[in-house]
Amino acid sequence: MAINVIDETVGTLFSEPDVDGARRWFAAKSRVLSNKVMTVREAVERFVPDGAYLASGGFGTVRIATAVLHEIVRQRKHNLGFAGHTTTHDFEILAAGQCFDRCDAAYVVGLEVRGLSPNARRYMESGQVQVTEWSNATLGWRFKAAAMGVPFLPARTLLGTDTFRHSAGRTIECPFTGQTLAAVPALFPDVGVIHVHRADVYGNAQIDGISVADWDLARACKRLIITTERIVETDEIRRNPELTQIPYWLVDAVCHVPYGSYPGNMPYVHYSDEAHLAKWMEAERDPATFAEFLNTYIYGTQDFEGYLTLAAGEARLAELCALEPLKRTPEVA
Amino acid sequence: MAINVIDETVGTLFSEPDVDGARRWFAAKSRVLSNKVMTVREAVERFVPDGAYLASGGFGTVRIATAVLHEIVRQRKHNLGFAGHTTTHDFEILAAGQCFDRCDAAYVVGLEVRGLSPNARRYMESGQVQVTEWSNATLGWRFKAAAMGVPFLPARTLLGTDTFRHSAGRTIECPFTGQTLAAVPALFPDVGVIHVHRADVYGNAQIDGISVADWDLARACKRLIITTERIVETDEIRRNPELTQIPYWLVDAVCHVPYGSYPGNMPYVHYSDEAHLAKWMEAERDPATFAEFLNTYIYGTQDFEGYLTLAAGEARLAELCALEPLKRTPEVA
Amino acid sequence: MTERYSLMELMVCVAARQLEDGKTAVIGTGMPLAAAMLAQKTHAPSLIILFEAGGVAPALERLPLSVADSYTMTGGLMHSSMDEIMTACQRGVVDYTFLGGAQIDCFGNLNSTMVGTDLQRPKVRLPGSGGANDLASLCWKTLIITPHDKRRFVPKLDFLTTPGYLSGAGAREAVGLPAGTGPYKVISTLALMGYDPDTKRMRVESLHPGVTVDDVRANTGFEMGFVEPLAVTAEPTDEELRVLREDVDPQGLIIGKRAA
Amino acid sequence: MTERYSLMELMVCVAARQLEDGKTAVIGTGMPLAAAMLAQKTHAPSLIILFEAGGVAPALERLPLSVADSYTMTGGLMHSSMDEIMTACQRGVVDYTFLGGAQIDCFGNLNSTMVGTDLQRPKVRLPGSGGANDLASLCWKTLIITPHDKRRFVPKLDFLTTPGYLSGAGAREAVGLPAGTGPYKVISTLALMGYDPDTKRMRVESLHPGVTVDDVRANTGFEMGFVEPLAVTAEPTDEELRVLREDVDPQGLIIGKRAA
Repeated sequence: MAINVIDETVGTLFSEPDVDGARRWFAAKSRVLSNKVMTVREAVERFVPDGAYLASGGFGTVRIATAVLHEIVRQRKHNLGFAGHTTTHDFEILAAGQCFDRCDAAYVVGLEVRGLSPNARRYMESGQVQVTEWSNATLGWRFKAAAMGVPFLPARTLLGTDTFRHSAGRTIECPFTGQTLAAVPALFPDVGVIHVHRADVYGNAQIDGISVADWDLARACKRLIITTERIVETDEIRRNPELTQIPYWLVDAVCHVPYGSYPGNMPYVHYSDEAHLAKWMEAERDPATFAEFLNTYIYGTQDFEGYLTLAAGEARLAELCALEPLKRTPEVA
Repeated sequence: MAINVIDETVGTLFSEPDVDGARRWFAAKSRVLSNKVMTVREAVERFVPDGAYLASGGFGTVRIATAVLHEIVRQRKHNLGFAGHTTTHDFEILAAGQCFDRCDAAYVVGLEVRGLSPNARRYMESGQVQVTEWSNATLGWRFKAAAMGVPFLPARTLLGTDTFRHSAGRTIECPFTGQTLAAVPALFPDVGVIHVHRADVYGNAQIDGISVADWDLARACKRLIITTERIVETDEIRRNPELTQIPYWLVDAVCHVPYGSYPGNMPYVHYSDEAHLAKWMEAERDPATFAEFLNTYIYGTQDFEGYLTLAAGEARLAELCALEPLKRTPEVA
Repeated sequence: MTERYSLMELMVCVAARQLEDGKTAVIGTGMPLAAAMLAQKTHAPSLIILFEAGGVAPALERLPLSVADSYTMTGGLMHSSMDEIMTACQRGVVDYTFLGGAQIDCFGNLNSTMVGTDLQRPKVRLPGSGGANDLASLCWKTLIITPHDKRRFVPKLDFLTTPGYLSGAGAREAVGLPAGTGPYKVISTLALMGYDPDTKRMRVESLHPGVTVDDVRANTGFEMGFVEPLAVTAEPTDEELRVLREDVDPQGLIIGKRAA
Repeated sequence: MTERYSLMELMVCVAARQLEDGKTAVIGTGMPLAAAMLAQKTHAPSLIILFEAGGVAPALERLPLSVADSYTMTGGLMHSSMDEIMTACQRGVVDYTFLGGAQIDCFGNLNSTMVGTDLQRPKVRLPGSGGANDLASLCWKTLIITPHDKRRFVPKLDFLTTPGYLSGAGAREAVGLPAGTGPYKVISTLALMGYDPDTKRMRVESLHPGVTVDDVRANTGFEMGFVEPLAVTAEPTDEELRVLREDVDPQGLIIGKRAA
């Protein structure tokens, strides 16, 4: 029987697992305690140059840094690389702006049970985006390899599939057991964006609830933009050090963005705005309608606050807070 | 110039990185929700057979499972393997009982600033213990490899040293960059012992403060004995899921042992009893004196409670609680 | 089909019965989660539900819309990460996973990446693996729930996203996937299927009430096996239906709304 | 030496001066930590102190007795793990580490494993690497603090536990250790030493007050280099001494108790 042992993969490696180069970068990055609060506009201007490789934290419609993603579209950033690690609404936003032209895809164009984004599909079917395939675990472990400072990690998944053939992984033989393993290369994004529950002005940041891949992502990125529901005193961070996921020396920008995951869900704060997410999907069916939609909501708004007012408004935000099932316990207040 | 490139290591691998064997073990391990509360004596009788490979959580004199270590000595367990991952007082106890005859050593015989254990040194110099050398990071990453279910992890440390030569690691060439890396094999201990702040009767366990290597250790061990300061309702675990480090299906025994890290430090509960630790070291200078010391404190006591009464007593425990600098905040009460 | 239950309800009930008590399962949203919740509320109260984004054993109040959303965490035992869940799978701790897919072949391999021939310019771009490749590689038993037609049950996948038995017996082990893992059951709109233990090819174990062998053949693009004697899928019990409608999916998100 | 300060106090002050502000350091207990605390309280208020067991940037109240004890966590920014600290080092985020050792050679290699020739039956068993091998492999700059005598400054180590420059220039990179890392300074009871940038051999940069070149030679088992012109180590300032005695180590755990 012919067995599908894949020794060569054909995917493009968009970012080299250059751990020594990354070490030099991290060595040069300032660890001085300084106030990094700035507007989202300034953060994107300073830290998201055209052509950069971008990674987005959270999980597609949950705890995403919507304000930064919008601003990337608003500033018409282009030729970005993008890590599609369970990207759903975040992918939809950047695809709307045609901001990226290469993508490491683990989960793209879909919005889970909500269906597929018509516009993101069109963009990915157009030939304008070069794609390399991964799985959620292996793309996450690429961040982990980077966070650990090693050029690759071994894994027991991907093997034998077209996903692997179209990845940029390799097979290796275990030096101890001789078994075949998949090796996935470290991924150091040029810039990452993560939305958190609270951060101080220096960038010490805490996340309530599951962290998805953000622990590793925060450590893998060369630059890191944090948006936060609340800016708090450092003392508040120090009172609950178990909750700290991101120490300040990883962070380049701290942006105060309440409801910053809207229309996504922000655990412990508000649930997702399914009506507005459906409105995006609906508008996307027709390109002309969608262009108008984007003109209204993104290009026509000054900033995320403008978008929030237009798309939701105070009453709707209050509803979404009421819909949130995780009530913040006094312990994490 | 002759450069010390070490291609062959001479250390003995005491435990194979057999990930498929470990998978079968974990598959067969029950995940039924059952009450696992038992005495330390019963836990050691059931889960620490002679010859087993043992790993001890915490950090030597901080959050160690003293009661289990004593009981292993008391039951005169022998021919154990032992993972010396920053083992200090825990090493001292097991060396006192001559319980192990092979050791993966990263940090042994010392008690940090307190000096070296005379008895542990004698035991390690006697030729009775076969030793393989590692560093703290690489021995920890051996647990991590096991926890991740992969047979090895790559690392950039150990290389070029006698520590590496006397390890059971290997050098490998990175499949992406071609650079030389150290590969460290997964370590699945037969049994692990970890002391925690609170656990429910099923074994869901929470640790306050740093976790050292216990997250990975708990996942690497085939059997896991938990000792806990408090047994709590599962609802208390569910109220602060950020603090949970060990889910119940990893756990085989839950033993209620207040002050279970004594004479070590239990962060947020009590500081270490330096006077009693010094008493151990002092008694160890002379083998006959030490034999008497052990007869009094370990072999002559029924259990850890007996030891605690003899060595400390209520007044001394109250003092140690008063000496503890981390006051439990209401958040983690 | 009678009016006592819908096809969706039948499928969820059949799916639920495949899940043993006291086991672990990484479950996605939609029908698989409805099945797992039904199992928990009937014969498998200690079934441990894990979500690939990091949620661990929540006291599920209702069906989440995302495998990361707040409902995957309500009353959870641990707020973990994708790495924690995926490494648990890799270590051998997770018994079941439950997947869907746009195309499936006779060995239970799945395509959820694209329709067409050129990945760089596909006819239809689909989401890709997500966690599916990992979960089907690493969990012990993979269940699939899917509509049954020739567009889905194909002789050859456009893209092999997620491993079933690959090219047949021994193929998973040969490429390095963990031994003893693989496809377990397929619950379709027509039947409950398993796999021949020797050839690892798919075969029908029971036909849903009213479905014939010819119906299955007419809607399957590859040669489907049939066990003998061939059973009829047991209908949902009244109790299963009550729990499903009242406790699992009262809003009808999965099973649809029922006429009053 | 005058009576104004002790040798221990001089060493701690010299060590503290090597640590730049706004940098990260993984520090062990004892003199290295006293030095780091002194640096924080004088010229380097933003020096970030990490402990290998997982403590991150505590507001240090006093000297811990263990690198994992409660004093490494008081007011800390994050309760992490050894993995977090060691991977940060491996990623290139940590500037300094500060070690001791039973033996040191001319390339700054350290032995803390054993005295003797047979690891399985050593003459003297020492603790082993602990985190030292990792920290000296992965942090950018390694500082060493040690008494200075021929038993410690040896021509050949009994066991190379922790890498300095190994066999000289280029050797670390050749074995795969991260480029640009290595020994930085040695603070001994006699002198402050650095390394020749070309040969990577140890050389004295300044002699402590009252110490001669011959004193160093007589107490060093290998050929020690000397920079020219050779400086005298600056004495502790009154302010350094005050902070050290009053704020860093009021109990005299490291610097000893002073006569009243």
